[in-house]
Amino acid sequence: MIYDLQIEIPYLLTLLLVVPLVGAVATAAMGGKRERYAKYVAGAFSAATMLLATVLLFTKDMGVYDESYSWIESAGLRMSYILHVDGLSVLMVFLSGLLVFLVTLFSSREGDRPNCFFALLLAMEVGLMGVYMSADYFLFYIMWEVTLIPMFFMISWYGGPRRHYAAIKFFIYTHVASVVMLIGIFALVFQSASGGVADFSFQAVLNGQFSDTFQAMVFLLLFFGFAVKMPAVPFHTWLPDAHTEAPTAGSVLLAGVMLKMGSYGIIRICLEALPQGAEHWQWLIIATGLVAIVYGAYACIAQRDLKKMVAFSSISHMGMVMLGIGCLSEAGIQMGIFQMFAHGLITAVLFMVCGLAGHNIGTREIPLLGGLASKMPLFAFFMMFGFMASLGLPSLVGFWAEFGIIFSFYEYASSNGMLWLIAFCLIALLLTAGYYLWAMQRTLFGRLTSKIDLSHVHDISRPEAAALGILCLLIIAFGFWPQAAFDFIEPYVGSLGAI
Amino acid sequence: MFVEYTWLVPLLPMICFVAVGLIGKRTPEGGAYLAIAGAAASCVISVLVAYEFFTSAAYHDPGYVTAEIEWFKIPGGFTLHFGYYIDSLACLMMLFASFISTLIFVYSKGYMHEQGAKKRRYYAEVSLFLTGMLGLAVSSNFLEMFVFWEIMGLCSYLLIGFWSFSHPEGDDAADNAASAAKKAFLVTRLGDVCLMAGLFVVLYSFGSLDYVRVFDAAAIHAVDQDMLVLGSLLIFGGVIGKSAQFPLLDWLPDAMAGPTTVSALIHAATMVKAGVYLVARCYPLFAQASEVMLFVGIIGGVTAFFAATMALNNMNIKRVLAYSTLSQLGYMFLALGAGGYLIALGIETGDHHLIAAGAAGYVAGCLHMANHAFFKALLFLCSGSVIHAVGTEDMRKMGGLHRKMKITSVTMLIGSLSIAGFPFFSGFWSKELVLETVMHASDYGAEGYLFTILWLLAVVTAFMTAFYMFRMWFMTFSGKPGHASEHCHGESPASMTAPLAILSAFAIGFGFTILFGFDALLSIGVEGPHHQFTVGAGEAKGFEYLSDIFGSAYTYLTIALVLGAIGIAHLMYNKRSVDAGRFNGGGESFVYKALTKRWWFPQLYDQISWKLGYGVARGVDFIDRQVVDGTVNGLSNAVAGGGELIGKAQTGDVRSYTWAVVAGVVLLFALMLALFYFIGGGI
Amino acid sequence: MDSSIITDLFREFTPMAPMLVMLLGALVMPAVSLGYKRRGGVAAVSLAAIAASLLINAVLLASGYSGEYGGLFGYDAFSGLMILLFQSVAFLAALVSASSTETTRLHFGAYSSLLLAATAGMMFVATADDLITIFVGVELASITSYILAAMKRKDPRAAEAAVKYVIIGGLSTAMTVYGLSMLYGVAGTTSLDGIAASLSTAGFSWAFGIAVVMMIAGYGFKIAAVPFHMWAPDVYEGAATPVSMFLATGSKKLGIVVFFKIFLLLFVAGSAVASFATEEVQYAFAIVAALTMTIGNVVAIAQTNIKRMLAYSSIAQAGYILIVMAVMSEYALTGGLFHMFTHVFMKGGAFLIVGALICVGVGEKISDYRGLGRRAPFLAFAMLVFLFALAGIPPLSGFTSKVILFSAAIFDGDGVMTQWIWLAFVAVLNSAISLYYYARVAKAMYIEKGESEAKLKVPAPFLAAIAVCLALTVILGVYPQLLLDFCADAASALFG
Amino acid sequence: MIPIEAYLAFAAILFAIGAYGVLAKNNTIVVLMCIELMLNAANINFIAFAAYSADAIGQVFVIMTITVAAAEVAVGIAILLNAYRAKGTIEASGLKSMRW
Repeated sequence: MIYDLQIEIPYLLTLLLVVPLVGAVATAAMGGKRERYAKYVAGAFSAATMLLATVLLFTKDMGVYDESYSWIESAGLRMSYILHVDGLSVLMVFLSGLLVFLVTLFSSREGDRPNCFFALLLAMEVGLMGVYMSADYFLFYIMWEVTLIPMFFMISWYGGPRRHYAAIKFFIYTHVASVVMLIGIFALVFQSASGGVADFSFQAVLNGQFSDTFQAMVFLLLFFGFAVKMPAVPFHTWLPDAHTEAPTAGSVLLAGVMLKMGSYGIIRICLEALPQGAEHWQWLIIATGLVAIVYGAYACIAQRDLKKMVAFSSISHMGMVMLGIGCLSEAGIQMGIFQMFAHGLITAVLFMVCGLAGHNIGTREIPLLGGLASKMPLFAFFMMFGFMASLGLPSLVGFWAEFGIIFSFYEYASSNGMLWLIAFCLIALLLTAGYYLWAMQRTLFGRLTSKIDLSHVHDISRPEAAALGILCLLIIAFGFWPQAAFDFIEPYVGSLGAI
Repeated sequence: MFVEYTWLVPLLPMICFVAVGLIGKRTPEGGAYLAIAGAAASCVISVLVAYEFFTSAAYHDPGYVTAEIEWFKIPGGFTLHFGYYIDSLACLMMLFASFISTLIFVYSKGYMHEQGAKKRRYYAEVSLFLTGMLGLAVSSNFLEMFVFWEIMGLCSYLLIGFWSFSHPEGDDAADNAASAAKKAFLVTRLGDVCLMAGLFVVLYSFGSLDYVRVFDAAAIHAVDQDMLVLGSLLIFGGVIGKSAQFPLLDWLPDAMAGPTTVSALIHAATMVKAGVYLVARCYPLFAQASEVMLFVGIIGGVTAFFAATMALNNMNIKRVLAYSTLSQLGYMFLALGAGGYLIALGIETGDHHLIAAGAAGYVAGCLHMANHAFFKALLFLCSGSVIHAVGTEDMRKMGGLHRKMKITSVTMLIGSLSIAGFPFFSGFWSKELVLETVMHASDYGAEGYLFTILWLLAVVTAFMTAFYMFRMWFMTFSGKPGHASEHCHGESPASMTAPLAILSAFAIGFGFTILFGFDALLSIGVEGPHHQFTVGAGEAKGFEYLSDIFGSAYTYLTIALVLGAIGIAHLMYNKRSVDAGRFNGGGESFVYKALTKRWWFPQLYDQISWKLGYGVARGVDFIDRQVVDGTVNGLSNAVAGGGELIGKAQTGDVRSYTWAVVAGVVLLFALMLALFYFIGGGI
Repeated sequence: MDSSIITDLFREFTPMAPMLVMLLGALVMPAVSLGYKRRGGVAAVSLAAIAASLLINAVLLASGYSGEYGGLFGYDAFSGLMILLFQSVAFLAALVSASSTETTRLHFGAYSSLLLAATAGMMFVATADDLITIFVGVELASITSYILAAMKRKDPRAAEAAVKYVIIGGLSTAMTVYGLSMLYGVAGTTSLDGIAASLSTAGFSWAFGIAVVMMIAGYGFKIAAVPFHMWAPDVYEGAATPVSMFLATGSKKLGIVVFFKIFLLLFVAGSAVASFATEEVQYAFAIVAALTMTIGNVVAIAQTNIKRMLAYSSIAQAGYILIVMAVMSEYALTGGLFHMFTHVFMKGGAFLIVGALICVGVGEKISDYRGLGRRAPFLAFAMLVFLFALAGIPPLSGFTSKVILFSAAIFDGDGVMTQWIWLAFVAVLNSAISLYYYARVAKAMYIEKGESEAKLKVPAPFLAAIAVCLALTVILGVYPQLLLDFCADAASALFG
Repeated sequence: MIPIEAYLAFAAILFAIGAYGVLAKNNTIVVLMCIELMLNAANINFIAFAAYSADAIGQVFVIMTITVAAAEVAVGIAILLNAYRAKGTIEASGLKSMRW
């Protein structure tokens, strides 16, 4: 294991929460005349967080890490401050740290109240890190909701013309889902209570005994909560709106790591705590995944807004994650997790590129664009790279995930005599190539558009190119050596085993 | 000692790709020398590897040599590897791909000289393209092969769309190129998706994708035969896409939108050959079932015929060549299909002779692939030379170029003779072998009669091939100069003509290798449930082929047809004593229209993709906006509207409040009564 | 802690000590107002009275004192905690009243006196062990608050609000008394313990059913439970904002305390008897709770006046607390008590901000709050926190208390699933709906641009009160244990 | 002896009459008077129960109620006066500036 460097930093996980939190406060304080320097402060803190998150990869036991303190113990409740990182979360933590740093770098041109902007980014990072690291339902839920608020403000302050509608819709819709999930969490925690004490820690719930009916019922509650976040069709409509209106940085984080909270939750909570429930509803998970894959791909074709198209593609690709999980096999779950990571990297590139289109050209309407490759070669390169990675070009990271997921699904379908279901995946792969290529044909290639004024259009700036470049390198690196990620995921999936 | 360095073969072009991409701007000719050096080095290593493989007795026993490292694992006991697998087929591919590519790169230096800053992109992309092909050739397993397969797909997309923006000939041409590139990628993607499904079948059935583990008698026995057929057909689906076979043949003519050198690469050395390679590679799987091979043969025969018809009246010099490629690829599949059919029957019945006859088909297919690589590269480069000189692709504007471009015209004539199957040119040998195998196949099995039909199609195709090739040659080089020809300033530079000369030599001579042991080198293990046999097995038939070919009356028939076709072309387009318009009803006849409209394939594709793609997408989008999102918005509006409605009850008049209180009390009473009734705990 | 100082001083009156101090303050207040020309002095004295009372209560509560007086009043962990709640409300109200431009200037002494008296009334109810003391305490609080509602300068809306308040209040009193008379008739005694004892042998009767319905209606008015809620938006809108705050956070809790006292005591004590219709009453409460929270939230969406919106939100919050009455478990009561406290600070804080802004000329319309994020950053931020806390966004106090309250609807303390899970669903969905109108205010404050950009400077007492609320809203969210143990003790004290 | 049901019925009727007045009357002073009627209905109940069970507490309660009622009416009338001064009317229909 090339990663096993045995680095140890005390309170590493807590630091991952505290550093961005302090950063958020410090950045927010850079108001008024100092706001020019806000980005440097934010950059420093996000870089520090990213470094810590990277260090986590090199710690003992492949990133498995624990911190635990008692928090509330009263009225028959026990909530604890437990942070835990394992193979499932370590990549997500790394991804969160990476993407926040990169969007900070990417957004360095932000001129409207930059202190608030970057503070919101860092605040979001706190929530994201918290979700992926907490091992206590109370803490988990808190962090889960904490991510909403910065995103709400991010969209409503820095968003597009329909930002109010989109922000409120995002906020309410996902909140409704969370509260339903909360009920599921209550059910889990209190059902597993022993000795009159309801312990909110993951471990306590794992020790609980649940009947099959209970598992099936509670699974649905939790699954709904997570499915909205992912988002699964038909609970997805908040996403295209949120993405279309959100600023680039917001979209990147939303698609890159926030959607993964849903799939993370399904694995971490639904599968770990409710294995029988998962088995009972396996058809539902698979159906949801399949529908999302095909529906999302089809919806992409009809979109005129580049960003909305990418948003729908996220739905399709997260459907892949769902499908992988739905196989309930080690391979499926491992590849699902890998797809979460892969999609995080790729979609970040896509949203950055779409954001650049909106920012540099002034419109993201595909019919208005055309021939941009001659005007903005670097932009064209990154866009093409992102699209190719997203449509699953072999040797890039997305392909392995999709290959693995569809193969696991093949195993499932084959052993259940439903091989024809594979056709849906294959159709979706084709459609994916279709909408990306069509979009490229209409935006990058062909005649240079005369529908918009291109005289002030300039290519990508250095920080933006740097952010995109780093992502592209990672996409290639993990594409050539997916085992580097599998090394983390495998032990976790192995421990999940029983399914 | 060289075989261990096989991995350098695809790696060197890869390094060139990176190097050209990063520093190409700073080197002369935008990285041309780097790319040429990379390709040449690959070629040299290929030669060394092949030499060692063919000469060293150590490799003869299993017929292959492989080495691999663990790449990654999929839980459930699936380990995927990365490595090389060298056998005679891989050597053949590796050799002609790297060799021809080197020549094409050299040629490009002259051809692309005026492209300025775009050169860097060009050389980077062709290097990557070559990586794809060489990697594909030496891959040790299906998945690795698939990776290179797709890299090649990407490169073809990029190169076909090389002029998809700021096209020197204007915006329409750019739009065209963009559309062609998309079409090429999407159609091949359709095949790739099938191929991927095939890989799933293989991986699931065999538990591995490594060639050594899949092409193993014991493993093949253990697998469910239905799944084997399914997997084979799906893999062949990928081939249909990549090699532009019927019915996915439409993208290749459009792909002419790229630079001519790219066409040469795609048609001769790489891309479309990958399909043929894959079928040849998967022979052990395919040949387990005669229906699979029959299918391969039918697709090949039909493609050969259809593509040839479309070339008959085309006026674009590159498109004619493109159709000829399709047609020749059809021959290859026909040969492989017929040979495989015989082998499959042989395996079923245990008849050694059938297997030996089938082996001839395999050899014929591979030989035709190699021959075609040389003469098609030659033809495309010649046409490039012409286009370079006259600045148009329309043959009607050419003519009389023979005097101005001597080398080009002669080499092109050699290429045309070779492809037409003129006796003793290399194309002749392989084509005759193909026809012979097909003829042979028609004698066996329940579906043998189908091969009779295919044979007829193939012979007619041979006739048409000779006709349209010479039509093209005459229209271009003989007769009166067209008005584009007048701009011609003479022969192309040496960097372009030198590769032409080298390729002509191969176009003439490579076919003779069949007499000197080509069939012996090309051996492949085919194993079946009842019988195991190794084709080739190192025993060359050598000059027996001469008696085989010239001992058959059919050979003379085809020779006569070819000569006749050349004669007709001469009369119609050189002497102009026969008016070509007589045969097409002045452009009004059904057949003529069908040919110009490419048998309506493009319209069909457009309609299907539009309806199934965009049409459905619009429906989904409508549902998404109106139904799914409509429900969400409707719910929220209902809540807000309900709030307003209930709020209206608050009239401000205190009496309405007292009413509410009293009504509340009454309702509470009613509620309590109801509860008592339903719960029944009470009084 | 040792409570001997207080027990020595008050001897057998110790259970009533905090109220007595408060009452004393109320009585001397008119005299004090003669001495001070300015409101500040009067306010200081009333604050001192409240502080003294608070101190006494704190000592008693912390020392775990319990005692009773003549079977009429009893001090235990529950009543101590509730007294603390009422005192906190009174403290916040008294702190800001003097600096508010809405409250009366001329009659400030009377105003302060009434405020203290109303608080004293509430505190009496918290300790009351007898129907008579409950009744008198409630009326003391009610009648004084009618007047408080009317005491607003230059606003005819206050006069109108007071009329509505007094009429609906009177009607409710009549119903309550009628119900109490029935209860008395059934049980033959007014002592709560006595009633419980006699009912557990007598079982259920029609007369008792009438009593239950009448009491739900009568005290439902105090809580503003649907459909007895309609006065609340008008009164909260019309009254001076400090008074609105006092009513929304204090007076409402009074009704709930009565519910806890009477119903929990009766039904939990009586549920041992098979014929006792506990389940029916629980269902009735569950339906009332569901209606209350739903209608409160849904109508709040349609409001444009922020005080009315907060009023409806208070109605909804009362609905959440009524879950306790449906579930009737000790764990639920713990959650309910905790939520009552968190509600004081988050809703109180929100009202205080509205009041503070009125003082500096910002209107009551939500649209008047546009651009507040720049004009008054602290107030806007505090408002955001309060509203998000009300919506139940973690890690604020509203979330933590809702977690306990709602989970109580799903499970009783022993981890057995209850039949009230549907109520929890209604509650969480409502909680989500409520986010809509809270977010609208947030949007107005932070996202929309206002006409004016001028910075706002609000009176210092308001700032202090808001800061206290803000601090407690956050602290009780992240470290609920601070109060949760007391709530658990109080719940077990009530359940005995 | 008159059965207790008679008292209770009388009180109920009285209560209903009061409630009717509260619901129907536009003049808020009349409404206040009707509320008094309802309170007195409750008082009758108390007295009746007290008498039949020979328990003095009921009578104590009645005294309390009467006191409270007096206070409430006093306050009520004052509030109405205040309203009259502010709005020029004490009709319920005239006091509806706050609604919805």
